[in-house]
Amino acid sequence: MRLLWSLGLIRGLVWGIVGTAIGIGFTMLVRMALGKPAWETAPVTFVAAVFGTLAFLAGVGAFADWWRWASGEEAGDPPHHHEGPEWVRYFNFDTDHKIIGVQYTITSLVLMFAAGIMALIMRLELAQSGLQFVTPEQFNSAMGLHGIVMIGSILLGVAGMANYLLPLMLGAPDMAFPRLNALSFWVAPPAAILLFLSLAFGGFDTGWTGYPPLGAVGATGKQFFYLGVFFLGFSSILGAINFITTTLKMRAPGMSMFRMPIFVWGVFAAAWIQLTGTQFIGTSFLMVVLERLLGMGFFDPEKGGDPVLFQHIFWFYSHPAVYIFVLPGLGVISELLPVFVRKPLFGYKWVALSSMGIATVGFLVWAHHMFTVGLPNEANTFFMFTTMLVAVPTGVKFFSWVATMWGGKIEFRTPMLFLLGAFVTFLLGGLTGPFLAVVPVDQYLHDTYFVVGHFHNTMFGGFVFPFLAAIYYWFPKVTGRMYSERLGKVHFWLMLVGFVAQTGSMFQTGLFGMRRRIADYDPSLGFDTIHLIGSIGGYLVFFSMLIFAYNMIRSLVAGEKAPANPWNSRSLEWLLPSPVKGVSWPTPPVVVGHPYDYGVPNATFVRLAPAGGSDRSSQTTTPAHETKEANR
Amino acid sequence: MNTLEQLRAKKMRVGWLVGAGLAVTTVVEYYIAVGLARPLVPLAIVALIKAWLIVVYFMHIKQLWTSEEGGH
Amino acid sequence: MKRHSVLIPTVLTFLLGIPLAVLLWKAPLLPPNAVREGDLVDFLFRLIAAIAGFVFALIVSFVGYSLIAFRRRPGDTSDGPPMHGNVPLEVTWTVVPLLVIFGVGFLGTWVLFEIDRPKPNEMTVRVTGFQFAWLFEYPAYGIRTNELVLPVEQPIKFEVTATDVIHSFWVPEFRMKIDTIPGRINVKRYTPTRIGEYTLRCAELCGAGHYAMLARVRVVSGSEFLQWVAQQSGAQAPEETLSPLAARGKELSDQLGCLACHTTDGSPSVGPTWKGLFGKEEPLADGTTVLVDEAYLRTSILRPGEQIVAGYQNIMPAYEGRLSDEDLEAIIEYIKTLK
Amino acid sequence: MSTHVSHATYDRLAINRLGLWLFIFSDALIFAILLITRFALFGTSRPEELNQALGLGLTVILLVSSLTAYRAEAAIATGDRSGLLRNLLLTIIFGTLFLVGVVGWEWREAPHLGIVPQEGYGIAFFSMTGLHAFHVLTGVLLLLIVFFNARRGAYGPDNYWGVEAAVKYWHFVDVVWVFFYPALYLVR
Repeated sequence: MRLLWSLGLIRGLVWGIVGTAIGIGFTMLVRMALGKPAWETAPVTFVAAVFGTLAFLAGVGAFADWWRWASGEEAGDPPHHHEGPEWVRYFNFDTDHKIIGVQYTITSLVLMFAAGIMALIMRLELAQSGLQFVTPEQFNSAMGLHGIVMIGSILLGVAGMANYLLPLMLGAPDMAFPRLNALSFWVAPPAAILLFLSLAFGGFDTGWTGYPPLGAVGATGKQFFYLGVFFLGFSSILGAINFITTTLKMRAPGMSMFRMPIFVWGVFAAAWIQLTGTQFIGTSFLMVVLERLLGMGFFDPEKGGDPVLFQHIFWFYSHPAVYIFVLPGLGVISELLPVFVRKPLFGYKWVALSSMGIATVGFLVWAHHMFTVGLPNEANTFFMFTTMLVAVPTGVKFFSWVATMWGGKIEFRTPMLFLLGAFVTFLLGGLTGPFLAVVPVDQYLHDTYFVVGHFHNTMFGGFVFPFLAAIYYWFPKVTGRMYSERLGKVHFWLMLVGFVAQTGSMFQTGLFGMRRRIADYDPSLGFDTIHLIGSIGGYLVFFSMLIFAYNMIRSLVAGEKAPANPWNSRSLEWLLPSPVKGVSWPTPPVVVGHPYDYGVPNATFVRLAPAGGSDRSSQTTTPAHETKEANR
Repeated sequence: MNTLEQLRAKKMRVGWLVGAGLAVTTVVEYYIAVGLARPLVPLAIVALIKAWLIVVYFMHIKQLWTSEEGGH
Repeated sequence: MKRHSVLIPTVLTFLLGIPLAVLLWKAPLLPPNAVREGDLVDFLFRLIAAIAGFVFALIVSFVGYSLIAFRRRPGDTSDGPPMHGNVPLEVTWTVVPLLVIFGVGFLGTWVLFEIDRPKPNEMTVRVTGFQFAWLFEYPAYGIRTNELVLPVEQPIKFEVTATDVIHSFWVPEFRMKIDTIPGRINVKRYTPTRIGEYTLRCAELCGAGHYAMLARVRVVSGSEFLQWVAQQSGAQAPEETLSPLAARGKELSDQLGCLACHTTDGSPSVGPTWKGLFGKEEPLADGTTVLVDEAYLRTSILRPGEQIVAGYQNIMPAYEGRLSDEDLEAIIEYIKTLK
Repeated sequence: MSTHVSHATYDRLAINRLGLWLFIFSDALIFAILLITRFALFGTSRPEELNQALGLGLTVILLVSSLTAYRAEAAIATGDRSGLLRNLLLTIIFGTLFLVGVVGWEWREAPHLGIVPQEGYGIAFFSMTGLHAFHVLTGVLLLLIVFFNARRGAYGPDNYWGVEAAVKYWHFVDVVWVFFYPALYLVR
């Protein structure tokens, strides 16, 4: 019992429930004092949810240090030692970036499975025309939840990788703001709970975009959806502050911006979008909630509002959001490719700057989601050109990868296979993009399954495959054990085949006029067989993820001990013992070279030069030499 | 201590000057709104000037790229 | 270090890319086009498909060749040659895509303005979307219907709007879609060129019944259209047998879209038919049965979710607050007459 | 950046400042969205019935509070603890006055002038002043915390990040009003 209470998660849940109850009571009292009926589901549950979330955070202990500061005590540095069993830390408010990174990643995977189950429900229903298993409302709720929970999962996955790796790769002791970091993780669980709670209040039939006027009326479940997304966004913004500050201010001596590992560039570019863009979705959803609760008609034409305004605000974030997911994912590809090809990353600066380029152009393209809204054609044309412009920096990345592979010594370990999977799917996603960028063609393809196929390819190629590659690649770093190579390869091939089958069916049906977001389709369109194939593909993907889960859990317990640097990587994090104990870099290393000098004789990236003069350098293939400034 | 006193006096002087600037611009702003038929652009310019005064002199945005001032 | 020639993958690119581009140019990837404006859209689509096909072949050739030629041989633990970059190459693959993009972009712009250009002697049709049906108005003829009938080779100007939430007007064979937004009127132009029957599908998620928000579209010859107009104008006049209240109910149930889902001749549809409905015992989804009387009809119209007839989905919008009492009575009166 | 070999002692203050500025920048975007909404929905029109005297008065109060906040920071930076306390207290009083003026006075008056919070100009007016008032409230709370910590003698000329952060946040709230005041009361 004491052990249970020592888990922050349990404390948070108990406090959360108490907080919710207090919130309900408080709202009802206020309502009675104002002379209104005490119970009305929408406002009461809204206030209760906010109270519950804050109480959850308080219960976890997120505010403890700040409370100490506010009441005039010295809070001191966040502690880096811990009493009791190690695993307890993972369920507590802990400021160690490595713990937080793992917390994020595990939560991300759990959510990914939950959202995957929603996808299975949809694929089951779509396998055959006619309504067999669910009602249209249930289908729509499953669809919306699949979308938003996957987005949440991806955000957490990005944060997980970034948190674990940034200080290790930059040679920093921890993130810039460890407490804020822990807080931004702990906002996510209650947000996820709120999203799923929407099911208990009638679900939400708007899809993850939550467009008003549809979003402004109907079941209370929609409010939980909006609130959950708002909190997720909050978590994301706080995380971004940490990523940017850490990257700018906590680099090891000698590490200039252009000596940073390329993955850090991806996270850095994405963090700027998180910091600026996320306010837009948060505020747009807040405005819909205000419309629902107080009747403020921001988006109601009868009250002077405008439904199209919502779409502008919403997509100003929600298009760049795609790059929040994809840029770190592409960063993983650029980071791992040189390791498995044994060659320097081709055109490092171009690849690094293309991330910033994508992030910048990404803010100018939002209205390509609105080509059918009836904007003036001058505006449509502008957004058509800006949208296609994204292809240029993306192409630079792609061609650079091809050139990196050219002439190398490619080793087909599991992470490399996932990189190739990312290649194929991201290529398909990228090449289907221009169809949707050109206005007249988009006006045909908009809101069809072609779009669904397109973004699933970009998401899998830009995030899911790289994310899995990253998990396999850094699994030995995090756990000190190796995963099963054989199961990893089975996972990869099943997933690739299943995914291609599934999105292939999406492209095919979409071109022939299958609309998005429908529970049932006309049997006369002749889609039954191809949808069945797609459904089988979808189930295959899920099954392969079960193999992945088994592999991870089994290897964690019984995997063989990992060597110090299983991939012969030159990167900083492999200079530390696996798993890393305590403060990541109590003394920062000194960077003297370039991170990707594979095959360069005598190249040195960093020196670990504490007192004593026994330099350990990051040379991988050539024996340790007296250090020499790399000539680049 | 003497230098601290001098520094304080200097800082206070800057404060009064910026405060006076804000007062003047606010008056100007009000009369622009009263006097002009389409005051949008002048108002925007005045607002930007006011924001610039506060951000530069009150919020010390320069600390972000120079580390000399206020190194406490 | 052996220098590998780019000859093989280059040849492979053309061997693979050209047939693929031709295939994608020619393949019937879209449903048959039925409007004049669609020709341009299809041309653009095919052009992009061909370019994409070639680029696909390019990347796949080079990656595929690399995977085979540059795989690590057993026992080899050395690193590859340290190539750090090549500025002319980087500039090339920045500039060439940029040029392609501008080319496609200008074509796209031209097509966009071309298909939206007003044409002489257009016929205006007003479209209203609401949960979950469509209403079409022909101002020139004073007709309101739930079925869209269009004369072939006649330029049509659609003025679309919605009353409740956002919908989207889309006939796949007409290519372009346009959102119908409450408080706004959007315009889209089509010239049907192919006689036939099509389906209008709502393309913007609009609630539970979104998937079933369809309407029949017929493109007919000019003479047939005039015939239809004459017929409709006759049908609009209230039938003599109906009381004024029931006639008003008939008119309302047409305007409100009831008849999009409920038939009056006994044939099955999205919702239960109205023919012989009044006074009937209906089995409900929860296993009970209910006598269809005035009270039941009233609840079912105002709050449809409360009692669902077995075998049907709860997709009807609640009309509570949208119907006056008199209108509600008129509709019920009309249902009563359908014996 | 040169490769100087040293045990990097991170400049905590610079890190804190960057973090705070990033937060302020992000937060400012919420207000930018509301500003955009206001102009997108209503153009430059505004109702004639707004209480101009009250609007001007509130603006002056907030600007003066910014000056006192600046003086508080300048005082502690040069070791004047009593000046810090005095100016913090003044800032808190002005901030509270502003809150009372907006929520207690203007909001009660506005509906009588034909602005209902649910439609028309009221949508913009109440959401903008409401969100701003929420920030003023949090700013006052922060300043109160700092005030009580300062009374305990927590800050000195070498150690006043708490004061600096709260004061920066307060200035930010002021900057927002610099844009909101003309957008709500003055444009035509």
